[in-house]
Amino acid sequence: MSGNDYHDIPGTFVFDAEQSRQGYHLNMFCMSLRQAKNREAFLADEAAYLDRYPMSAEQRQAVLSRDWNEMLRLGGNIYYTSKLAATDGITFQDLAAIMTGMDRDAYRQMMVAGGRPIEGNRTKGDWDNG
Amino acid sequence: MSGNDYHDIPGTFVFDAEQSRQGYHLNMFCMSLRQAKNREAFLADEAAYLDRYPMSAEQRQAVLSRDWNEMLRLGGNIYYTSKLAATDGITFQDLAAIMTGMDRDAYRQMMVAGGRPIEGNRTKGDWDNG
Amino acid sequence: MAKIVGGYATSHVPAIGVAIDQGKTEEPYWQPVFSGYEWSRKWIEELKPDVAFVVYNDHATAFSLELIPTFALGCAAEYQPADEGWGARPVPTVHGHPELAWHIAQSVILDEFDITIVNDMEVDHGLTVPLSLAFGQPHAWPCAVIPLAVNVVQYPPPTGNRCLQFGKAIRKAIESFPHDMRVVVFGTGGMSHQLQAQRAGLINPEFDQKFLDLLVHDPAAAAAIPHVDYLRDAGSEGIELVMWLVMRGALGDNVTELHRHYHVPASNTAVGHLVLEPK
Amino acid sequence: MAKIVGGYATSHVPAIGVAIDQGKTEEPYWQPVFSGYEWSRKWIEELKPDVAFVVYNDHATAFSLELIPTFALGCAAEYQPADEGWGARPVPTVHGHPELAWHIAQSVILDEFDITIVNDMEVDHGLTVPLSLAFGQPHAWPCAVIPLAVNVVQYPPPTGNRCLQFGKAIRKAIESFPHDMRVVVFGTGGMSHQLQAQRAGLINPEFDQKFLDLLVHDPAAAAAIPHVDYLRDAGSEGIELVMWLVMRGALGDNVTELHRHYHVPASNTAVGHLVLEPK
Ligand SMILES: [Fe+3]
Ligand SMILES: [Fe+3]
Repeated sequence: MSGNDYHDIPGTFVFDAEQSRQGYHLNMFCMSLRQAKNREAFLADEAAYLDRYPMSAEQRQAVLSRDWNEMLRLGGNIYYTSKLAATDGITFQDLAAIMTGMDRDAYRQMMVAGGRPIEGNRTKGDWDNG
Repeated sequence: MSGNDYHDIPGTFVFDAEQSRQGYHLNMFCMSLRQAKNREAFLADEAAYLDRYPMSAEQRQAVLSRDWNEMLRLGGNIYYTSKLAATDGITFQDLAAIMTGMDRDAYRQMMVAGGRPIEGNRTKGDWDNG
Repeated sequence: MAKIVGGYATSHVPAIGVAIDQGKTEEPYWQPVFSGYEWSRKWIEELKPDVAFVVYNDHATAFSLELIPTFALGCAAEYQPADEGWGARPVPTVHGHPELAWHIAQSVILDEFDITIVNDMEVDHGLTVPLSLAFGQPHAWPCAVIPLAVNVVQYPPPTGNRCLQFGKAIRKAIESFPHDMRVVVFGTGGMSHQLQAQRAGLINPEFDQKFLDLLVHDPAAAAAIPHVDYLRDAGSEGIELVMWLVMRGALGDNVTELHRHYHVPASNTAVGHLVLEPK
Repeated sequence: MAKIVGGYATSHVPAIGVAIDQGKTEEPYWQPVFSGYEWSRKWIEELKPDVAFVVYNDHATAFSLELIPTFALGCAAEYQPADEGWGARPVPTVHGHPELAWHIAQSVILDEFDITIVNDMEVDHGLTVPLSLAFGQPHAWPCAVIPLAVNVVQYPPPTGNRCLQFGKAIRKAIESFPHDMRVVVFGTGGMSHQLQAQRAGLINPEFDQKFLDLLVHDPAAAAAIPHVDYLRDAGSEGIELVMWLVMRGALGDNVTELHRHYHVPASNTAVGHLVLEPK
């Protein structure tokens, strides 16, 4: 539903119908990584494993290159893509750091200092003007 | 929920929580017969196949002896037990006939003549006095 | 904008599907059943809906006791006809309408209906028999289908009132879809029948006709019928009739009855059929 | 008769589970998180509930896009802790309470909540982390657990108002169960956090504290918060807070706040914890 008010939130993909429809096979691929034997099969031959899921070329490339934000833009949901991160041995906190473009320690330090403040992060306008 | 008003309906098992809990494995056994390969495996060795489902001895016996009303009494639901009937090649109409204790043609004739009337079939009292 | 152009209620007796699939519709036993659908075959052929929104119930096919959704709305691109134990019906794959279905899902959840969204599901006779009655035996179904599976197998099903209100929310959702589209809403199941135990074969034409009258003219009264009345007076499987109330709610406050058909029996069941037009 | 004797709200951050499982709770990073749970550990130990009714969300574990129930009520005898990609947590099997759970299911469906009944389900950190916080690391959980999984992953989740009303229906259901039984209702998830994309790491203590105040003293106002406010002001995953409203609804109109704890951060998340007693 374009025109929804949540589209004005910066740096955020709301996992609505549109995103969910677009990301279905990408997310179902990630879901399959819940099982240890699938994690092994994927790591052994990523391209062959991905052939099982009819995702778009863009989605496939985002997976292969671990472009985490691009996966989200193309309909991935964080609770699904985090299973790919788990397969790579990346924790949820480090995954978050990567998506923000910060280095791991700087992100951790930001969190310990109270996290990213809401001021200046409420609307896309905040970011454009910031 | 004992004490429910529907317990006064004669010749009827309402598939409520109590029945559903009791009949879980019996019904899940029947559900497995949706797949052709399971129907074959069951018919090839009924006892061995039933070992896969932790149902009660009573339920198991009701299945083996095709005691359709007993299956319902023990928590079976008709949409599940009808899959066992399908496995035996019994149609839904003939299954209904069997459960009423009528012979197949008499039951069919009753239906063509308008079915079992509601008068005299509303309450257990109707049946006791009938 | 999308628009609801008709309501189509019918029993979905599996034996009707068998009679169609095996070419028995002209046999003396079946002819009086099918003759009542001739008018509505032409009606829907002329109406040419883009989408059939089909309210039906799954009969231990896609869902089992492992998971029992009260309302499951299909948002998938396609649905395969299921093998229910006798082999799959030889009917076309059912194609969905993901865009409209997801739109409805979002709308009704925000309107506080607690549906389950389903994207992977086989469909059984509850959905395919009404399609066969409406559209015959084409190589492909002539319109997209949005399945709404209602639990009526595990007691308790949703109340009649809940079904009617849900129909109203579906109407609101469809009417807010921003693309031109003509939708027929199907209500299926019923009429009076009991498939199980010693009372199997129960048929109650008085209850059925009264229900049809109320459904058309006084849906709130039909919606007030308590579950025990269906179970007792329409047979334990007659409670499927609550699904007709979803269709009725979707049609709006006032409707014109275009067609009615009632016949006993088809296998164990009374057959009812109603075509409605929103006023 | 069964009775609700307490409400226990807490974040369910997976990293909290990892810290417990790996014996890190005394480390400087974690100590301030866990110290806030010491009071409630004693409280619940003395309270000795028979059943924990746990409102949580599944994080693409038991449910995927194939099937998305808005409210899934667990009626099973047991639930295994799931492997979410990092291996299963080393915590005991969760034992259900089928009799009470089915009773609640029947009651709320007849009260027109369209739940999905689930009899076969694994449970993820959303359910097991709160159990670890409340009960530590026992060989077996000290009470039965009834899981209620709420969809907050696929937009839209149920509205705040719907969650609050559902809690009230759960209260009515529990209070009508004809056996003596003491129930604590858990609301889990939140507080402010965003796990995804460029805005990850968002924390909003003002929103969180205001939410806690409203939840205690003016639940109707908390229930009126629209989804977009959670998404914008509490982060895209902060919308999990709607689940606390189910717990609040179950506690009745008036409550006493027995304990509150708030700390930033645990991994990416603000940690909130509240213990309530019905008045
Ligand atoms: Fe049916
Ligand atoms: Fe969570």
